[in-house]
Amino acid sequence: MNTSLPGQTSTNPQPVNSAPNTAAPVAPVLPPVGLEFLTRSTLPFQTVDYALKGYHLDANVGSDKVVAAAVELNREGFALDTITGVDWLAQNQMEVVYDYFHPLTGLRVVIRSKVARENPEFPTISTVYPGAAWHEREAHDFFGIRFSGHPNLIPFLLPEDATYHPLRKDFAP
Amino acid sequence: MIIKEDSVLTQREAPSETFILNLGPQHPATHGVLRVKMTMDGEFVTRAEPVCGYIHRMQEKMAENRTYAQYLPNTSRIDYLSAMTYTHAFVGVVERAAKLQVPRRAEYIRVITSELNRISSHLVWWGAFLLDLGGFTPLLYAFDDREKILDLLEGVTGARLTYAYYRIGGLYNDVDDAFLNGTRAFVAHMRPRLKMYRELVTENIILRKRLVRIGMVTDQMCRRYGASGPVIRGSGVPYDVRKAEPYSAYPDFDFDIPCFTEGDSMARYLVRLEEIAQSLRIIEQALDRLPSGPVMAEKVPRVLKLPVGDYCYAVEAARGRFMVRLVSDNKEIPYRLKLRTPCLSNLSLFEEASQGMLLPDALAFMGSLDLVIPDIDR
Amino acid sequence: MLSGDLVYVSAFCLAGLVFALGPIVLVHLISARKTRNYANKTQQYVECGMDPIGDAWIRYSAVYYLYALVFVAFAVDVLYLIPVAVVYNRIKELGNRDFFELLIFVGILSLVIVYAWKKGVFEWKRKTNNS
Amino acid sequence: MEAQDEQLLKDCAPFVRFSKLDELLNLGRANSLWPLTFGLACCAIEMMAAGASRFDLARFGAEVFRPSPRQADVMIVAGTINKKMASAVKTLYDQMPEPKWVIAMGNCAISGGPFVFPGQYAVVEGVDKLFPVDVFIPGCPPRPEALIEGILKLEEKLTGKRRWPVVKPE
Repeated sequence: MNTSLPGQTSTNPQPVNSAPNTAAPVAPVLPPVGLEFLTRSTLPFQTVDYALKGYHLDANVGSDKVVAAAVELNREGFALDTITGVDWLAQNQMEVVYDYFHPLTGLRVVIRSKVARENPEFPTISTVYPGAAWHEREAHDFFGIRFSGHPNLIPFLLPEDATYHPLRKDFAP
Repeated sequence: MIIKEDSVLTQREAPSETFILNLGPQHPATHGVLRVKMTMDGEFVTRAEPVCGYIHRMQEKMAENRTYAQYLPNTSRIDYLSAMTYTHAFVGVVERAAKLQVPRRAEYIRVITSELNRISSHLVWWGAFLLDLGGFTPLLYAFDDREKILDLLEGVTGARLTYAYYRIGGLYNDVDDAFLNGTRAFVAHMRPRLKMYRELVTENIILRKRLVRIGMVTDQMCRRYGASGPVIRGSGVPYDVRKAEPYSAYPDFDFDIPCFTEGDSMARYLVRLEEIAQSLRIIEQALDRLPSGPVMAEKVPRVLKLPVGDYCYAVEAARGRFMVRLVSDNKEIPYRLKLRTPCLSNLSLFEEASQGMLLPDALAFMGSLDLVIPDIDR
Repeated sequence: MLSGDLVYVSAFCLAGLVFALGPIVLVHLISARKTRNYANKTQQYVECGMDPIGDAWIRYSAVYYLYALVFVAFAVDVLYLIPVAVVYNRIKELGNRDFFELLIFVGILSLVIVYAWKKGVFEWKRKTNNS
Repeated sequence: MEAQDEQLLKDCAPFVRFSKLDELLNLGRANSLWPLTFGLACCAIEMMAAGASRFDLARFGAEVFRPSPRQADVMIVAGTINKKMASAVKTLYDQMPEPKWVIAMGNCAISGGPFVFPGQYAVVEGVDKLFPVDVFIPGCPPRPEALIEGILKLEEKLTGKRRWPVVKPE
């Protein structure tokens, strides 16, 4: 039942309902464990000072390469943390930040991408990470970012008939 | 009586139609205002689609017109059962961005109060979960113990549930001896109680019949949905933010991550009960090695302006990984504050995992996910 | 003698009638006529706050009816046990014969459980072909 | 005849008392208020704590929490009312049989509480915007003792007098 994840081999199967005292490998701050996937990766990663920023790797990709990044990180065994929309009104840009964490090595990776602010459009990654569906619906609720290919892009937290996007900087109730 | 052409008279095996059951916002088992639209075929769930947003309180919108100090009380109202850990994340991200050095004693007290809060949260879950399964008396036992924790925390923070005890740079006030002795007495009192809970409830055959092999969640499903906390630890992956991304004073303590590989509701149940024992261990170690000294950083700027950029801070809340992503543009209010809450990801795997389940099993499965609905809606 | 018994029986029927209809009349006299409502949803039968989706008149699977039949069987069973309970152990010379008769009666009736078990009522087996 | 009647009334005064039937009913209702489990947010946990072992609501007859509005007397609105939830709250209020009362527990139920700020788009500022409220319990969340005081206030509203001592801060 316990399929081993790519990257690290996971713990051996335990008998039913006993409490094995296996602790997760403590990820030292620098250099973090599990960086070997960098050699295989095609994404423009820069290492970031974890003590200041809170994540290890950061990559800035175009909006079309977001799904490719998701596919690669899914292959490497990463889990999707969250999808954050940021409305840069001054630069007239809409940014989406994809956070990933690795359940076995504790590595933290951030993929960010920017598009024009008028009608922002991103390809959905819910085909790769089904958990992303809700995060994308929420980003659509708050910022009006359309995720093409999303199964049901209806309001998630706002009422069903909501057409306003409250977290945009120019939102007036 | 109009006989439809595919009526039972003409057909050998009449298919029963599916109907949509609204496990609506008002339901005793949802412990809040979660609505699940369940397409049912008889007693079996063919598709369960959670509908959220009934308690959406604009936490992230409020962050954009509150200074850092003003936003503190909000953090304990996102997941009010583990309010300390949520305040810890928000305060941590601000300290990380402002490069503030929190004194050692404050970090230790933060660990003690966070672990006490984790135990009180697991006790509420344990009482409410068994209430869902039909057992009425465990709730009274659990709340009786929980009141002891609330007395301790109330003595120091002044609040029972929504403490805004941590401040940017340290703590609101120092703990007194009553708190320290009371905590030691509580740890001594809680251990035999845990043994009693195991005999009274965990070894009960009815509970095992309701939970073992019910609500199977594989580690791959946990990873693809981003589930964390007891959900992923019940499926064989020992992921705990206190070990994976060590923060505050956790590296100083020696504790284990309870992890079971079955991935059923029983595994998640046992992980949480085992976690209470581990939290007691951490509290004991922290009490023994509590350093003296100040509890507040020396120079905390009155008006805090954080350097431009985005910062993250993740903590292990009672329900899983809670991460705060702060985007700052060097003003006194944050430009954008994203709250990554564990319950949203834990619930997102409910739709796929509950297909083909019996309705009572789906409710037991939802109870084992330990959801706090304002945590999902924020 | 006959009239004595008649009075006795009619008194019993009257008491039963009063016992049944009494609360209905009393409630009608005392309780309020209508309830305040702000979304005129008083008549809605679903109590979760949301309007029901779809129609309730659909074809349920047969397992529900079988479950109800098992209940009805045991309801009737209890009906016959009440008079037995009244005169149980009254007639000394019968010894414990009445106990065994009771046992046989309940035993035969519990065959319903065996039948239901075999037909898979308790496993809620789905008979639909779109399972 | 009158003198004898007065004398008779005076003799059995300690045992016989005449009052309206309503007062008798209200006395019964006041001491067995069945709350509707309507926990929305943080106040719900304090409501559960009030119903649990230490702050026992059973002492006041109010520990039977009914999930269905049909069997509830009082609706304790414990938490924030959201605009998406407002229609559901009104529906539940309609489905409660008369006589029914509403206790607004916590600042959110009284006036939207901490979630009222310029540009807020989702919170109904106070339950009394939806239907009349009988007792307001301030606090965020109010302590279980405050909820018990609120229930006693409601009992006082029903029967007109207060059976329990009023706690005076010393």
